[in-house]
Amino acid sequence: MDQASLFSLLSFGPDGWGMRFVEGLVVTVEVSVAAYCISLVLGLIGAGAKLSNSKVARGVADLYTTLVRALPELLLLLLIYFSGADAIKFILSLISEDFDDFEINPFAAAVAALGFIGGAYMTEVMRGAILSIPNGQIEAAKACGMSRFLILRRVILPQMLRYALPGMGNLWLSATKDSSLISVLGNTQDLLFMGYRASAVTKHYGFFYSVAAILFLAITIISMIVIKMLEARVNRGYR
Amino acid sequence: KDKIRVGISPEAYPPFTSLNAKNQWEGFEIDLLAALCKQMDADCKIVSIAWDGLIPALNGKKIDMIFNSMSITDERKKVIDFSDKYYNSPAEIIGTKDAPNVTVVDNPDGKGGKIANPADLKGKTIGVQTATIHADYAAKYFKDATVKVYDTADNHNADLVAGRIDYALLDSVAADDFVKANAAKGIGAKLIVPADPIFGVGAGAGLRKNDTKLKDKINAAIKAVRASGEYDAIAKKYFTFNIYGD
Amino acid sequence: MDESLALFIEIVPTLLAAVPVTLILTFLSAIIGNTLALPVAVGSLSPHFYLRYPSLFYIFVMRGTPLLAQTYLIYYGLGEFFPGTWVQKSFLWPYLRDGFWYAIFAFSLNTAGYTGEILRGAIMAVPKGEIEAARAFGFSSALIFWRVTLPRAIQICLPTMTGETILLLKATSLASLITVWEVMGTARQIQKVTFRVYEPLIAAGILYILMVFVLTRLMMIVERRINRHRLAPA
Amino acid sequence: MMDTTLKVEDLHKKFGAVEVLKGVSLEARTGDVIAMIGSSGSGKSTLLRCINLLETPNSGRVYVNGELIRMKPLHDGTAKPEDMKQVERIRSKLAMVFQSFNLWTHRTILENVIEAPIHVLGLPRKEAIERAEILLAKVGIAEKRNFYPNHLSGGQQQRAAIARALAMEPSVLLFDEPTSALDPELVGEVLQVMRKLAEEGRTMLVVTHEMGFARDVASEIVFLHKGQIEEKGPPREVIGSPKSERLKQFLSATRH
Amino acid sequence: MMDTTLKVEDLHKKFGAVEVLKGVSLEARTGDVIAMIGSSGSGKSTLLRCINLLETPNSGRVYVNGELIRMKPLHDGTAKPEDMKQVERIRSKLAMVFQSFNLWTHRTILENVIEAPIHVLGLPRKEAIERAEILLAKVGIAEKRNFYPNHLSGGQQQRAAIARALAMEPSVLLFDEPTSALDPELVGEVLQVMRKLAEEGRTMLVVTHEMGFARDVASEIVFLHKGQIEEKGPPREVIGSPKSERLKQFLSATRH
Ligand SMILES: Nc1ncnc2c1ncn2[C@@H]1O[C@H](COP(=O)(O)OP(=O)(O)OP(=O)(O)O)[C@@H](O)[C@H]1O
Ligand SMILES: Nc1ncnc2c1ncn2[C@@H]1O[C@H](COP(=O)(O)OP(=O)(O)OP(=O)(O)O)[C@@H](O)[C@H]1O
Ligand SMILES: [Mg+2]
Ligand SMILES: [Mg+2]
Repeated sequence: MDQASLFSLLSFGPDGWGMRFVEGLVVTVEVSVAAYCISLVLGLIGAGAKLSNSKVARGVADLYTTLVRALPELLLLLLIYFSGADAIKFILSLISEDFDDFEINPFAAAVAALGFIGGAYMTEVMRGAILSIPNGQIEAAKACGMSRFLILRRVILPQMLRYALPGMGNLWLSATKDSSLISVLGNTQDLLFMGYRASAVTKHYGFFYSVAAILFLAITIISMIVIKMLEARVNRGYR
Repeated sequence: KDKIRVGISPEAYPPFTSLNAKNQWEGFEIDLLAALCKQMDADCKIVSIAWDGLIPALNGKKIDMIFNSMSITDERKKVIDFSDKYYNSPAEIIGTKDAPNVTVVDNPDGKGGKIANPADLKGKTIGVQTATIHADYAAKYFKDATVKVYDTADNHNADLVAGRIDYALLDSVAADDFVKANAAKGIGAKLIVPADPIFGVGAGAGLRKNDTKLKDKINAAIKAVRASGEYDAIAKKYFTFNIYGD
Repeated sequence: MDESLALFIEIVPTLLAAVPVTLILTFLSAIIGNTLALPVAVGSLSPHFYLRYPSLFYIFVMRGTPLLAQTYLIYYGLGEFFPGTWVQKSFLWPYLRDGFWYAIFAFSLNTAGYTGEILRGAIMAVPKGEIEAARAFGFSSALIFWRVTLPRAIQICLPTMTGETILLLKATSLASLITVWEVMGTARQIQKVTFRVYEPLIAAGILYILMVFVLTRLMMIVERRINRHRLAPA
Repeated sequence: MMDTTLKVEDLHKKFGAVEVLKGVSLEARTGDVIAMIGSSGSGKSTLLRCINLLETPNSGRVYVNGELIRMKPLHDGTAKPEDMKQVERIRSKLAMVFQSFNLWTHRTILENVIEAPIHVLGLPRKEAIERAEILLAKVGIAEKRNFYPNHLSGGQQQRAAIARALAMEPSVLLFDEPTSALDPELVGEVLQVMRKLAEEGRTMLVVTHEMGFARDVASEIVFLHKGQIEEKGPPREVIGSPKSERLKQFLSATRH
Repeated sequence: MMDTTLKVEDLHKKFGAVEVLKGVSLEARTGDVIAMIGSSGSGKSTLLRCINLLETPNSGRVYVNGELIRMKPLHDGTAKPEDMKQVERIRSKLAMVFQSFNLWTHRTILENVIEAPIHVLGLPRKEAIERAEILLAKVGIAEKRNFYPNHLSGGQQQRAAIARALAMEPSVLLFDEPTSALDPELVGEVLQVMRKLAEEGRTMLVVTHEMGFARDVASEIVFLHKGQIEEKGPPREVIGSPKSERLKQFLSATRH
């Protein structure tokens, strides 16, 4: 098969895979953005808990990071989607009968599972970053009478970013790749999966894997530009 | 009209199932499924779920049936139910150009069956796909060969071309496609493996346990399309041999 | 329920047998990958464009493409070059046939990219004054790196690096793609044979928890050691 | 009791096994300027840090404006504040200049100064900036307002830290060697500023090695030695006729 | 020329558009103690940092022991050292005490002091430790040898930084306000140590606000003002009969 017909396979016409890859790209971006946002929130809470004085909070957070990071992603995803739905259904049925046909949306389940998993890694990234902030910076805020939340918002978060950005960037890029798990829940296929699908149908493995890889690289380029901009911002005043 | 949600993995398995660039399902099983549904007077909707999600989705009642070339085995019957077989293609050994053809010998169990000759494969490396009847067959009979287990048939095919393995044992339908495409690289058919109990009875539709209603209906439908000749008409579109087996 | 339990008992030995594979894959790749990460990180911060751009590009490609694709390309991609060449006759062939070394290769390269980025950030975050102090005493650049920058950078990024190692431990499951059957791959093999979805995953999960538990506790000890300056004196 | 702005009773602080403060008591009425002197490592910084609970004392009581900071003893012999809200409220009335400045490195000098007034006191931004600019001009670094701390000289950083503390208009000021990085000229100017604050009636606790300031401005001098108050009293007495041997020795050094 | 240990010629340094050093020249013969005074922000620290190339000067020459530190002008108007090996060799003869100490936080005080002697000078560990312990005792923090810097008081950190510099037995010592965090008693002691170093014939360049030290120990006083040397000469002349208006004003402040 010559070059031209290979690319015609990728056209946006009715027989081309172009549109499919665009769909895959959109799914990947949607799932990873949503999941990443959840993991940011969980990571912050987790890091806060791990650094808190409360033994209980530390224990729970420790359990969270150890268990969730250890368990296979697929297991968590299936548990949340299939058993989670049953559990919620059961709880709802105690309240009322109306929820009998309650269903978890596959998208929501995938996002919840991936966000939940990402949060465990994020917790550690943020914990490390917070520990790296010179103590005096936080003490100065305390001495002004700032509340814990205010210190978090005005001192810890901006300074932490300086230390956390590389790890957070890694997690974001991993998240874009993990979003392929969503195809397990049905009817939605991300970029990576679209790569398999197209290659298995056409038997042009190299070509379609490369297409998927190039699209991932495109996501990466954009991400890295954004990260670089953030990095320049959080490093103002340090050089 | 009954509604039946049928789970099929979008991981393509041509010529049985594949989801094409237009997001349309095509292949032997798709055509057969359409015929069966018409026979049952049911409204079938295909749900694409990656392999890992099919069984949980069936048991979680997100789908009612799996129609995805699932080989019927006793082990699997403990978990889900199967319809009667709707096809049973033979296994085939293919190999590189340096690898000699494989002969057939009597099965040493003395029950009168024939098997691929293990002596021919002695010291060779043979690739199979994990968790298939082919893997079971290789494990049972090719004790003197190195059996290398792959994630997918595509992968052992790629390694066959690379020369990392000498033979591969796989479904004859997939084997024929592959041999045709790679004849130039010296890949050739070496043996159509004789039938054996390990190969089981063939592929059936996966059903929830105790869903006897649907099971009865689908079994009846399979019988009907076989009898009416519709099955053969569909099969002829895809295969040059008897895909149903005997 | 009983059936589940029976299956559990049946598969645990099989999975246990695969634990060494997972551990060796993780351990070797972590060592090689983290070692490679050093030159990558240092290169990416170099003032010389001919060191900086290749390093940044390396980080970009490794983080930018799925590990799956990398593994696949390294194993099957190289495979495309083999047919009928001298390679098949060479003494290296036994290794080149074996997916194991490709897996180590792919995972190490990938780890070097991810850890390289983390180290790069951590190195940038080392307080300038401490590096200047070393400079002022006539430390050579290499000495500054080994005695001040690197220890301080590792202090800064250790928790993140532990996370990356756990990610690596789990990413080793991709080795099954190239015929190296480690814990997760074996569990999925069992899944496909038995059609039982949860039991093999849970059994594998338990083994992973044990491995991760040991790993994180070890890292905690390391972390506590290198963070002594934060603790109250004995 | 009513006009006792700051009162410290029997404060103890241990680091590990080492007792750094061994029962310190102190009282400052409104408008008092207490100069704390003492050799390096005697616990001066630790005492200031215990007063606004940056270190939690192992035992003892601190009153600010007559209000006791409530503490809860823990099993391991340490204590912790009972009500963080209370602590935060009190801290906003206690401004501190740190020995190592601790300016926020991610904010410019101006941002450092307006940060707490806006977010803790709730001052409108415009007003905070006005106030900040006056203060920055007062300590002579108005033209550096948009610099980041890392780009300032030592003395400039110290002055920024002083401006940051003053911007809170606190009722009690805790100064930890506020002139250590300044040249003699600036020392004079900053002490002038502090003198004015004293006249305005603000209470101050100043760790200092400037005997001139201690003599001229302080209403009381406290000599801390090995975690205990060895001697205290009006400047004239303490400097003029020290009683303890240690203090005599310490003071003799300042004159050579 | 032979016994000129340190010579600085026409040094210029810009930060962005701001010229902080505007042509500074300086010469110190072996055993000289130069005291540098000047107001905050006048460029004192920057000058020290340019001498050992922590900041690269935009132009100018630095000689150490008669050896020129070779510089390469760049297109953008800055310069960079031509031979890093040379710079490192020269730096190992120039020890520095930083205004902000810059102790290595991941090493104990003892480790801070032995680090450079072992790894730069190649001293055997045992010997380095012996030397370090003597120095730590000399500055009075021997009992803190196994503490990490974060657990020391300001004055203790400063003394550790001094010990660290002395451990290099350098031929030129650059001190940036080495007594700023010390109490008067310790100031006396540390100045005593420095006086002894001067007698041993070591060359020193000391940024200081201690006029007493400048007067008694310095062989020359340099008054830096806005990036230029406004006046220099023997202490008696400079302090006794200052010529420039700026210096007169500056000195008057030290006496009030
Ligand atoms: N976090 C800590 N852990 C252990 N010891 C500490 C800690 N902080 C201070 N110390 C010790 O407590 C003692 C008192 O320290 P502090 O900082 O209060 O002294 P200081 O009077 O302020 O001295 P200086 O004038 O040098 O600043 C010192 O010996 C110091 O080593
Ligand atoms: N990295 C930098 N970027 C921009 N400006 C700087 C930087 N470092 C110093 N400056 C400016 O250069 C001037 C001189 O600073 P320097 O630190 O040399 O002063 P100094 O004489 O040591 O003062 P002090 O006695 O307060 O320490 C100051 O105005 C300072 O703001
Ligand atoms: Mg102090
Ligand atoms: Mg300075």
